Amino acid sequence: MQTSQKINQPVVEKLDELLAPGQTYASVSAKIGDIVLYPVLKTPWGWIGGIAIAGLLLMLYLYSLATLFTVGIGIWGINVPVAWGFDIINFVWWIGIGHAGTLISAILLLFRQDWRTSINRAAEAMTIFAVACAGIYPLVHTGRPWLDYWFLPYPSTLGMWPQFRSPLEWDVFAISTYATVSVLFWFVGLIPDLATLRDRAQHPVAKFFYGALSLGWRGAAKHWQRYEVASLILAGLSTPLVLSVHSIISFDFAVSQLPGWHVTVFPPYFVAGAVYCGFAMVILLMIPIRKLFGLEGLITLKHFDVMSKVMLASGLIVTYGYFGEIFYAWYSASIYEYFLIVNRTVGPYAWSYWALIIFNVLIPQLLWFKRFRTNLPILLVISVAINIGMWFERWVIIVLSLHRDFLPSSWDVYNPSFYDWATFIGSFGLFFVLFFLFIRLLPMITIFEVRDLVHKTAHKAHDQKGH
Amino acid sequence: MSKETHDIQQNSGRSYWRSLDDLVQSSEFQERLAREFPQEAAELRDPVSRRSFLKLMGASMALSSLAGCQFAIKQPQEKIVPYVRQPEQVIPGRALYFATTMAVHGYGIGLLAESHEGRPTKVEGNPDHPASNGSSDAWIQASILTMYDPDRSQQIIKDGQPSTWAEASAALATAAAAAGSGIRVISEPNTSPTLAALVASLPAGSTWYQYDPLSADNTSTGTMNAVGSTNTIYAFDKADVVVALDSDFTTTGPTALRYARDFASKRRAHSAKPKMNRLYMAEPTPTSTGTLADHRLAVKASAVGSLTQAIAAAVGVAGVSAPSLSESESKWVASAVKDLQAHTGASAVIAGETQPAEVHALVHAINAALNNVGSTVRYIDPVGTMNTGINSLAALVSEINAGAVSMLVIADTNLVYNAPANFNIAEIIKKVPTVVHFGLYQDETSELAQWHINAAHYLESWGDLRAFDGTVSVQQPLIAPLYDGKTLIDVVAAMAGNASSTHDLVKNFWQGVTGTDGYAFDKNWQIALHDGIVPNTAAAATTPTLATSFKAPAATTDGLEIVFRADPSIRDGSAANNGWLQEVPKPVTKMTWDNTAQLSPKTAEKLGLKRGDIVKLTLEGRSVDAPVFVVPGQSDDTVVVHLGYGRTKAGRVGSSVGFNAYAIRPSTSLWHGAGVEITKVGEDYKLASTQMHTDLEGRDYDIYRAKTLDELINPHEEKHAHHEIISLFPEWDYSKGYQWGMSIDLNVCNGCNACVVACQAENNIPVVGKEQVWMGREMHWIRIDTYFSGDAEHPEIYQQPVACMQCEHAPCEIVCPVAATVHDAEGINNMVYNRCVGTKYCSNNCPYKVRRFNFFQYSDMETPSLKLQRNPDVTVRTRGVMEKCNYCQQRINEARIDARTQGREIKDGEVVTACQQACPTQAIVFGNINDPSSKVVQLKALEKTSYTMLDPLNTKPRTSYLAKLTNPNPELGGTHGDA
Amino acid sequence: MFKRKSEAATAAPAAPATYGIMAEFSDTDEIIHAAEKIREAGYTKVEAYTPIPVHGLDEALGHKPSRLPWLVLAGGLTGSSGLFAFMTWVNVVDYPMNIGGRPLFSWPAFIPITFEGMVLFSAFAAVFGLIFICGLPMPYHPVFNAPGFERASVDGFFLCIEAKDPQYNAANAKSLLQGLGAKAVHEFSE
Amino acid sequence: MAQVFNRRANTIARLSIFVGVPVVLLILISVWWYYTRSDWVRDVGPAHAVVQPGGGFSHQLHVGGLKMDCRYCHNSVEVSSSANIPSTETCMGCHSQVLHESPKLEFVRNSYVNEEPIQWNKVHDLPKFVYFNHSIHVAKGVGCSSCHGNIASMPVVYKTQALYMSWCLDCHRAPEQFLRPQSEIFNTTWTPPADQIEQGLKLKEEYGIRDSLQLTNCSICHR
Repeated sequence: MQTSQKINQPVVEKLDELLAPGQTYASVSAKIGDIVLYPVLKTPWGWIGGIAIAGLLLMLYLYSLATLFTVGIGIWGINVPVAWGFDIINFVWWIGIGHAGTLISAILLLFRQDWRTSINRAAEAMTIFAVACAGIYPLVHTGRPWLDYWFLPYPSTLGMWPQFRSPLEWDVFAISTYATVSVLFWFVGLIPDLATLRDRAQHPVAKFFYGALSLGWRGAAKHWQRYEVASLILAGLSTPLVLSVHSIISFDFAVSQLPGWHVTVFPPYFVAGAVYCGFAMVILLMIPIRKLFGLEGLITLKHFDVMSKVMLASGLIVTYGYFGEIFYAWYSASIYEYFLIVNRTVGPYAWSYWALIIFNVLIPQLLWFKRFRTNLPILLVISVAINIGMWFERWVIIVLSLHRDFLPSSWDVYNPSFYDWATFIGSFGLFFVLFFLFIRLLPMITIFEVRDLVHKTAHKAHDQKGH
Repeated sequence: MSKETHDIQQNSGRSYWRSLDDLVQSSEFQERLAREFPQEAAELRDPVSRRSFLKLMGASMALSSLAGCQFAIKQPQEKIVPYVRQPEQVIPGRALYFATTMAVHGYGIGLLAESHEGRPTKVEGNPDHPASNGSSDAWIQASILTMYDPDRSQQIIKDGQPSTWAEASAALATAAAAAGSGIRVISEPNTSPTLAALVASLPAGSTWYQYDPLSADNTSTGTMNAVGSTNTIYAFDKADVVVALDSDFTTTGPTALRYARDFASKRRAHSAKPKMNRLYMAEPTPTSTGTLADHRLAVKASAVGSLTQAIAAAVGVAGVSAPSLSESESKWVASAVKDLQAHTGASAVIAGETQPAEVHALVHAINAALNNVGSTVRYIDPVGTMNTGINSLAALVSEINAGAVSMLVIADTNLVYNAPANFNIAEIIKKVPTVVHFGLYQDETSELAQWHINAAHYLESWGDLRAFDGTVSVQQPLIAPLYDGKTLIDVVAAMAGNASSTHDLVKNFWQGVTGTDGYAFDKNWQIALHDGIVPNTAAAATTPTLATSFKAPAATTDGLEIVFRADPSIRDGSAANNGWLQEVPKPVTKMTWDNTAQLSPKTAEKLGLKRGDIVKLTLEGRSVDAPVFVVPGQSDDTVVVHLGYGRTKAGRVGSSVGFNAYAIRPSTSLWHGAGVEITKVGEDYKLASTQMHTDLEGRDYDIYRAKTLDELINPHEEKHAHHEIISLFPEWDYSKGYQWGMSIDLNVCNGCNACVVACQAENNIPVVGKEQVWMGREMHWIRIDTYFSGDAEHPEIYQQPVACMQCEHAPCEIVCPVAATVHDAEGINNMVYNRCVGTKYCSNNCPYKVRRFNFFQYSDMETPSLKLQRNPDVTVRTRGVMEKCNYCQQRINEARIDARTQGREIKDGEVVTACQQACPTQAIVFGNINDPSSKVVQLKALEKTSYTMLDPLNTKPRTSYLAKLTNPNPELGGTHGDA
Repeated sequence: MFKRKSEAATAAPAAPATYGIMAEFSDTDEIIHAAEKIREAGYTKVEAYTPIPVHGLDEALGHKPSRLPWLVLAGGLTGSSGLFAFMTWVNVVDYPMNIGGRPLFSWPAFIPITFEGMVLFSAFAAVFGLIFICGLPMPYHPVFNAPGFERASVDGFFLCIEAKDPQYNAANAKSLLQGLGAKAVHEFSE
Repeated sequence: MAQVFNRRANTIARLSIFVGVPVVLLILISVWWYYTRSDWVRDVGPAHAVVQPGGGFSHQLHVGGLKMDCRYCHNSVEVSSSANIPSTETCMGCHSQVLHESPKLEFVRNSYVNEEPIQWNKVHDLPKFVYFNHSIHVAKGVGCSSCHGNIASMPVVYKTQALYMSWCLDCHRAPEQFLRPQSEIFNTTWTPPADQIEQGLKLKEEYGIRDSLQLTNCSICHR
């Protein structure tokens, strides 16, 4: 009795709280659940407008892919020597964005970071959709996409198998595994919330929909115990997985022998970069959503503050990588490595290298100051800058290494074509259509974990107050 | 549906060809080809717009069914169409080779043509023929494509209406009879004895003019003035010192193949005591031969005269005074002369056909003074007509103006396009009552003729030609004329009222000459056909007497000078519709699909022009717009333009490509002249050059090694200590069986492109068009990289053929996810097109960037005649697959299978790659590196010069290079001209 | 355990029998305390239903720790060893090829895929193992009949003594539960 | 609280997950398997005999009955990649005397007179990127019937092999299973002896056939 009353009365207000004061089990469940459950006709205009625009972009995406299939890969700007362009740049960029989600939900779970609770669901969703956008690129960047199934090890009448020494083949396994595990992990996390929705829903259709998805979860103590074991295991699996995925993608380059690709530091440096722009994207998504659905109570400044710190840290690792590359170029005493840096800094594409330095190294230094970390408009700008910067990083790695490699005779330039841009911009359509559907149909914050947070906060407050 | 149409749709690939014999003779098929006609000119060059969206959809489906029936539920039923009567030599699936002859500037080059079930697919040089020695060049290699060109004229036309040979021949006879002495025939130069005899049989007074816009008139006139009516033949295999005065003797003219071979033979420094000849070259713009020079002097074309005069004076030619020369020029002349005099009897001075007659006259005197005559310079009775240039055209024009011409037959020469601009030839031709045009194409000139008679390609024709040394070789057809084309012999015979076939005419003529017939003749006839040459027909040697006085050549002109030159690829423009020649990167500039106004860096700077600017060139009041291209090593104050472009009626490929330099080429300055004005009218012209960067960036040792002969003989210590690179993995065992390898001698490669086009013909390499080349998507499996080293004014110019290196540690293979490129047991890096998915990863990881990708459906799968040309032993690649050189795998397999069915080993030299076979200087050697006796092993063993490209990467290439060597004159020091 | 539930689910009895008695508590401490007491009172067939995982509750109810980790380990081993063996077989036995001069058995190149296989199969084992062990999916369950049970997924902490319990007696159970501070106690049928 | 689902839902849910999903997968896989390997899709077997123009030509009659040697018509099989389809002339070689008025042979005579080739239907049709060479196989002890079956017993020829790449590889990996002495190459009814492997290995030695690492190279068949 005592405690229950304590819970229902407001606990003492503290700065940078993870929860606005006065939250109860019921209030948070209602707050988050209602976003999904209230009637179709009451859907906010912001959401409708958003998905409409995204839908248009998706059309553009489908159009450019259709052209790609029928006319040929030549509609892109690629050539020899620059045989990879926007396709692989955007593939790596999207995959990178995905990583923040897994990191938040898995690694922070292992580290028992409470602040993950109100953002991990959306971040995981972002992961899955980003991986979808990324995964499409390697499939369509081939000259004969209708034969992509040759990447899979299946018993064919040809008696042929894939070539398991190729980093691209590693990608096939890494990305498919990553996508699968992310979806499973996400679904497991959803089960108790779906049950909540089932129990709160009024409309029979909603009840049926969420009821079926929740598999009949009823919160039995034994289930909870198994459930927590499973989540821990999945977190334990996802953590090395997420590290391996971007490492393997970095192998696409590191395993080759091109100056600027053949770099041993790539795996950690790619992973850090992925986290870097992943968090930027989370912030980018959270700031408007928080406004749109009035979630200030659940996603507080504290969240943004902590995420900014993570960005700053990973940003510094990336910066270290940039200086590392310059150092190797000098230390290797290889004319090719040396020329690579010269070409990056003063070559025809120098502007992109310096853009990378500005967006990825200089601007994020603002995050040292709390007043920028907690100033959402500025944080929004910084996040955009970081996403652009990380895109330029992939551009620099891929295009600047390819366009001037060993034989000066084969040096050439790369100009992205209309279809390069259309496919890239279109992929945002796919991403946001999925994301808008997600926030309308599924709880974008893990309800049961927030309830748990309410409980913890209450008890902390209680312990501090009492006796 | 006609059978042929049916065949073409039902059958693709090899089974289809079996029906060829029937196809080519059937009129329906010819109509089908005829129907291939009008389409947008740009389209053929632009594969994207070539097919409509839906058609592409279809194409990709079709191709996927090719790629292992992925989409088709079941394989479609195919037909096999065997012969009705099988010719006895023909064995389906095996190629036959026939000797024939091609005319270059009218002189015969002996060839062997490869024939698959009756369709020629490739031509090679005839080893027994003096003019080819088994080599060929890009022009010869590409001639096969011209034969299958769907844009060729396919019927006889009278006043714009289709007609027949029956009508035409009748009309010709009557017209000729009516014209009587008013008959004039103007043709490209032609040395056919049969034709000459036939022309002689025309009514008295009728004359045969020969006109060639690139004619060597100057040479013959100069020779005439100096030593009388004779032909000059150089023996460069005996010359230790060669002075070339604006003479690109290794790539131009009917003697080029022979001269290249002879010259190269003196340039190989493989022996323990290496010796090399020394080449002094003075020329206005870098040529293939110029890149071989030890001392290359870039001078204005008009300055070459003074140089010659100076040499003449120095070697003591009577009555020649030394002109005043610039410091660098006199230095060059002095040391050249010293060298020449040190090698009297073993030196040669040669002048280019572009230099005025006076220069040639002096050259004869110089050679005489150095008593090279008889050793390195030989004189023979004249072969062919002396006068085949501007003079003969001028004569014809004056005759027409005088109204003496009532019937004009214009044969194989496109006067309206290539006559000097000031002749206004079109108007003149209109004055002739009866004009008959005879040629492969309906071109600019045919429009003016009442009659157009479509010519047969040389591979479709009987005939006979004489080589530069007079040797006669018979031209025998490889295939019945695809479009019922006629030969010039037919036309002239018809005019003479002689209706017998070309074959009979030629055969009868020689029966007459030899005075034999029946078995005796037939036997020799068969031998001549088989060997490709008629024995003992070489012209007799003469010992002419040298003139006593010589005119001094004109002095160097001041100011900007315009220089007209034949285009290195499409020459006079007659082959402008040949995609292979349009797309092959020109030596030095690497330009494709365009000609340019070439300027030296200094001059460009002076005029404030840069690459890609568009300028208006005005000469004698006529002007053209041309894009600027800056060429290091070109003489200052010189603008070089190449002839052969700007055709208006060449066909879908060649029309409206480049600008027409003939339009400003006056008869007064055919090759170079002063008074050209140049004004900028635009900029940013799209120049499709295949090489953007020509500086080695200090990577010489890894990429292109050059040393002097002296450094080779007594090497000072190597600044790049060669350290052994170890591999973490155990090495694969290549010690057994055939292990193929290649050695390329950079020292004799002049970048003539013969290998590039030969490879294109052998391996069904598609033409992609200017737009795609501009995007960096050219498809050539072997390319010639050009580098400039030293200062931009007097650079050394390096030419380096690069094809797949067949690395033993192939970086491309490990990164392919589907094992589409793997190594075979003989050390070749296989590229399996039908397995390729097209990730392009292999290309990214290839340090040599020799892989080529089909970004679109580049190979034309639709035009029937083009399909006929394809090599049936090589897969025609589809959209989306990678491709690259595979050491002519098909030739290796054929040799291996033959050897194994006969239970023997492959002999060294039995497998010859297409590039190796074509190479005029034999720079490419291929063979089994496990056979210690093979030539390639001996070359790879030359550790002082033999190296592999980028060896720090430890890719272990199977192709190695022999370093470039120069033999500079110590007096001039340095390693390049003027240094 | 699973078996019994499935019976409950599939074989529908004629008349709705009593399933058990359900008591609602308002927070974690109460329910843990209550669970301990009821166990002391000798009840065995007891289960709690809570909106959040309550630590210590399953010990209080005497649940044994899960066997899930072993399942996952098995999955992981199958995945990794299976894929590594497969790649070795393809490259060494089935179709040996000279790829860039590397040895047939170039095991370092096989590691990434081996690892991914391990993760994939472990994850499958974890998720489907969880669903299986929990006897899900079970959209119908008698406890949903309990009045106010919809709050079990929001803010209600429920404790249920099942009728199968040998010493089950509605009256005693009810008084016991109310004594433990339950807000509401209801008997409910299957 | 009211139940959202009735009791039967449990069964349905479990069935669909633990039975439905596997069954669907199984069906899909077996459909694919049938599609890629069935005789139907590859036209293998008597059911898919390919009728030729004129309808009448019978290998059974010519080879089985008249005991004609394969090489009489397919005369380049020992020297060329292509075994050669006989020209009309070859047919007329006999049929200008034999059955020279038979209406069934009208189309042959027409072809001969009108110079119109007969369009036979292809039975064994390899993709265009496969470069099979008859001469080397015949020279190294691979008999006709190993790939073409017992032609002598076929009134109308049909495929006895599906000609998968993996099928080619079977022999290129272990030729000894199929090799036969030179005398038996054109014997359409040849059956392997009991000790085929032993014999085969001897022949492999004798013919000097290379090992599988060479014979399974891509470049052996693809260019």
